[in-house]
Amino acid sequence: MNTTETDFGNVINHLMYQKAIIDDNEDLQTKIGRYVRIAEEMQTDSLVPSDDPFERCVAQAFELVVQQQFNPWDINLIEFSKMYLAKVRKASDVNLIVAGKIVYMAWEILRLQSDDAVRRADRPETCELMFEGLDTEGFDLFVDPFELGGGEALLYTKELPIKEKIRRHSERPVTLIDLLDAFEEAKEESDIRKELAKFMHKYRRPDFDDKAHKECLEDDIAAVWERVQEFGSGPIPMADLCINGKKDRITVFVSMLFLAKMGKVHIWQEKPPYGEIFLEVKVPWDIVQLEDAATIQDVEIEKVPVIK
Amino acid sequence: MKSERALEAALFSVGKPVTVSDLKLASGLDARTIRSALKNLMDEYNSSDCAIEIAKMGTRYAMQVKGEYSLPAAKLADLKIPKDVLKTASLIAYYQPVLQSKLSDLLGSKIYTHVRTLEELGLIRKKPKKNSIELTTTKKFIETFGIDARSRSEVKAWIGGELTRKNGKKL
Amino acid sequence: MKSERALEAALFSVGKPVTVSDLKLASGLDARTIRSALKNLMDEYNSSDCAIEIAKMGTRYAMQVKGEYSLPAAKLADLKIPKDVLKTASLIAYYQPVLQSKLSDLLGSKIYTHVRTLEELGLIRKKPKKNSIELTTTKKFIETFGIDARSRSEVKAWIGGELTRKNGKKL
Repeated sequence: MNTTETDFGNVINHLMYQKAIIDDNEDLQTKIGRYVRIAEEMQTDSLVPSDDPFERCVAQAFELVVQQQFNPWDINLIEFSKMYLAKVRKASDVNLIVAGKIVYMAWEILRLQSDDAVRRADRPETCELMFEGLDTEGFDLFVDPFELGGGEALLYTKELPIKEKIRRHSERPVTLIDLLDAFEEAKEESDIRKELAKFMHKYRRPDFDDKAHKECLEDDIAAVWERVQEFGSGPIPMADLCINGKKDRITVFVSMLFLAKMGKVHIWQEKPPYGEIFLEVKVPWDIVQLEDAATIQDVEIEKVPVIK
Repeated sequence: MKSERALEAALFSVGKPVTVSDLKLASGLDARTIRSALKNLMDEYNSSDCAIEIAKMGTRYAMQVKGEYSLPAAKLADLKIPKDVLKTASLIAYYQPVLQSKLSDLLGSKIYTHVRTLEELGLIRKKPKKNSIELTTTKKFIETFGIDARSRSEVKAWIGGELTRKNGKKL
Repeated sequence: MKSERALEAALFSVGKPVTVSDLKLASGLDARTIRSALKNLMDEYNSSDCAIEIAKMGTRYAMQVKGEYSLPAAKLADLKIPKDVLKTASLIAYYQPVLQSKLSDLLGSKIYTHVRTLEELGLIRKKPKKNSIELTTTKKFIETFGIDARSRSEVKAWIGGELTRKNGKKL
């Protein structure tokens, strides 16, 4: 067993142990069961190609959130950054690509956390909606008893224990030295941004003009076009074109978009955003040629009549 | 120049609460001299009948108007926190960490606006918890209200102490 | 409360020179009492060895640091223009005329808020150009920073020169 497998093994063993000690809670059992399955699947497919056990563990924990929609607040980013910084300080050699990916994932989690916080902060509107038209004065039927203790006095007192202290509001005028100092800081900051932009450009993800990718895409389009032809004329639900799994659904969907752009098919959706997606061959049936699929016409996407 | 006077000038000019290190930078004096001079200054100001005091809040010091003279000063000063928001702030300080939903049970839905104001002023911090948001006070809370505390639990204890003192009994 | 103390608190908190009418509004005292109390306060402060004085300038009164103590204090006060905004201002001065979009490449999207602030302060001017906005400094910029220049190009050259002088090398 290699290092990676051992790491994932540790995570899985830990989850199995947790599962074993909470045997009286069905919900938790199911939840942990799901964690185990995901961890097993991830064993073969991690976003961060690192040999370092620590980095792989961190990446795996992050993936649970970023890819599997686990609660982002289950990750303590402060602890992570402390551990990671400590590791980087000790390390003689840091793989910047791996570090960059991990930082990116941490950023993604931070964003999910803030989205979550914003979502939860919406509560007052929900409350107000619930009680709309009702006189809520003294209406405490749904309120949990709250141990007020000594703080109850705060509710009724006119003289609060805290007062905004009055201090002088002081600001000093800016000088030329401040301006020059600021320029030097700004220059440093913009130099760092430039370096970062270069780095991002160098290690950016392969774009869609990539040759290998294009060939692969052309094969996909051709395969999907073949499936379309088997259906003959008339509207075809996208679901019927898919053979198996999520990956195939994506392949079919992307190919359909290209076929629409080529002007070969119409695509439309019955009830956006979740309704069934349909496709219908647009060109006369007798002149449909497979080789056309590889030639993408130079038509603006807005002008292609994709919605029937 | 006596070191007390240099620090007096610094505290007056800066307005906001500052640490011994800040004062070191401004005055060029060493930390030991600063600490001892600050003690003398605090004794001098706080025992006199003048309207200004030097307060210590955790590790920071500030020159400010004595509580009993805040009324004439308040009209000219740029105060930011309305009275009812202050009530919400004191409840957060006393019960922290406290769920926003609990606070709403106590004071009604107006607290959501108060919480937003307090957060914008940097006085409290929000953290998602269960299906609500947990609220705690910040370092700026300590400074704004001139509380001699270094941590959230010290703030909590301080408010408790003030309540006991005011009500003349243990709460 | 003695009227001197109320005025002391008011003068301290307002932080700028104020008239007797301002003080009347703040304290609720009549003008005669205020004038007499101010005289007492000035005597008290100005004759003591403390670092603060109460000065009369025309019809206005202000509490301020005595001349001999003003040096160490200034360093700690907040800048009238926040540091971040100042950074943007310095880049505009150095690269002017500069496109807003180019500036955003250099420092990120935060510059849009800074540009708005600087325009409100009258320190820079905006002019539509291509698909962006061209930014240049104003006469007020020259005055604010006491730059020895009469035109934008002189400002640019002057900043370049100062930076070279400051760092002993060409940037």
